[in-house]
Amino acid sequence: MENSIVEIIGAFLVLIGSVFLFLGALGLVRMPDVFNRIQTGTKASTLGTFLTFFGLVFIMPEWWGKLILLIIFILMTNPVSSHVLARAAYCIKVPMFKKTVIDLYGKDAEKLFKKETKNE
Amino acid sequence: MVKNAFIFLILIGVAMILVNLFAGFTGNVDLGQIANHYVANGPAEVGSANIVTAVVVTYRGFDTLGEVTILFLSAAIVGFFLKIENTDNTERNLKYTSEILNTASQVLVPIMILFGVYVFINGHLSPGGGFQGGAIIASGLVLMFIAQPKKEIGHKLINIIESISGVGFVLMGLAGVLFAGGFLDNNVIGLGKFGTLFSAGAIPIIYIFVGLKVGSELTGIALSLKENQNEA
Amino acid sequence: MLNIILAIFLGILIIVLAIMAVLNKNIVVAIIAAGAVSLFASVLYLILAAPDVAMTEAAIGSGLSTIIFFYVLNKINRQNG
Amino acid sequence: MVNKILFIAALIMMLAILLTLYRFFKGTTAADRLVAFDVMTVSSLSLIGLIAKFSDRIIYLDVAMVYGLLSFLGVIIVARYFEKGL
Repeated sequence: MENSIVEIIGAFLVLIGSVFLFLGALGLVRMPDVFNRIQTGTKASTLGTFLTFFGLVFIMPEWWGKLILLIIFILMTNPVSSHVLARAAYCIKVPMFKKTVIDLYGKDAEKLFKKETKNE
Repeated sequence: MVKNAFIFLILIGVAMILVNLFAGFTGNVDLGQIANHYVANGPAEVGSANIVTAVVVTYRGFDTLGEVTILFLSAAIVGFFLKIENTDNTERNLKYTSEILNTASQVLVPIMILFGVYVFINGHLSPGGGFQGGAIIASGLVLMFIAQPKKEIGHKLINIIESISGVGFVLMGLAGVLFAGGFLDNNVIGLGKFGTLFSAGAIPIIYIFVGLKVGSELTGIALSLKENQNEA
Repeated sequence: MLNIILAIFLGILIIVLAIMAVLNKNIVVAIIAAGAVSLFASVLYLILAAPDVAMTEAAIGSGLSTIIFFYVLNKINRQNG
Repeated sequence: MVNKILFIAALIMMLAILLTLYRFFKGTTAADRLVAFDVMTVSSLSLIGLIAKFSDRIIYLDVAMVYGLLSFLGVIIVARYFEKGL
């Protein structure tokens, strides 16, 4: 067609990104407890947003500065927010899935919380 | 049952009023007389690429002064009512913040403040302006309060910045009266080349003052709320 | 075409979230829903080609007002024991 | 060609937002709803990118940046409120 091959590559990257966003949302619906939902949701949505903006760099080459800046912001903020969220959910003792096999954080967390609050 | 039927009747009445409104609705295709004047003469008279900025700062600059005054009043009232009376000096036992959040905040807070400054300096070229930039600066400082609860910012510094920028805003308006057409006229130091950073006369200077003022006021509100959590 | 579909979609989303914010018993969920309402409202302003208003809505409506609500809620909880 | 593919991508993103909205409704705990809010805002961030492409205006990306930063801040605030650290 009239579009160049680079633009079509970019469009397919955006499509793959949107599929990842969809899969993340599907995981949010299907997973059994909070921690699994955090894991699927934020991982897949980070990759999906990354691929979307990266595809837009191919389609609109003159916008690359702001798009790269946005990608850096996403890669910096999204894992931090999921970490803080998971820690808060552990802290208020949200019930885990009943088939959970092992809780490695549990023993360390007790000691850690006690020690650090004494230090403050 | 009777109550539900009553609510249902009210809903039907509201729906009938709305149907009449929607049926008579035709979109405003043409601009009004005043808006037409602004769009036609704005770039030549004010020299700002963003028409909204031209209207907010120059044509309706007096309204902006009123908004800033309202914000100042609300910040002062919050500070007055949430006075700290922590007599027994008990330290609060906060849950510690994690290492990851701490490091991320050290990277992100300067970037957010820089982005806020970018938004209000570029107010005459891109969307945004003093109010939005000030809000972004205040949210960056709030992120710092959350991630590092031990860090102190004095109320005094915030008050000084707020007062200086408020006085500067009014002085720029008076300079408009002396050297140009009227209060808050921006044609004080020449319009410059259209569409560059140093253009549109006094608009960037006024926006710097507005941004600093809004940012320090919102930060002051958040800070007094945070310090007030100590009391039982 | 896409703009019209998006506008209808976002309008329905805003109404649903606003009803949820009013009717929910849990006050934390109500505040989060109100923040989501103003986030989607800012996307809607963007579709209507008003980026200035969209930026204000995103910064004030979803950012700072949520923060102030949570500070006040925390203080109320602390006072009631 | 490119526009058609991007249109389909936007439809898929809207579907993703609907699924997160379902979790936001149903979520048994408040933490569930917060996760749904997070994924919802990130999905609508990429939707803003597509809107900027379709209207061909780079200045919309500024709005996207503000949107991303403030939704991140909102999630952090609520999480700190949960663990009584505010």
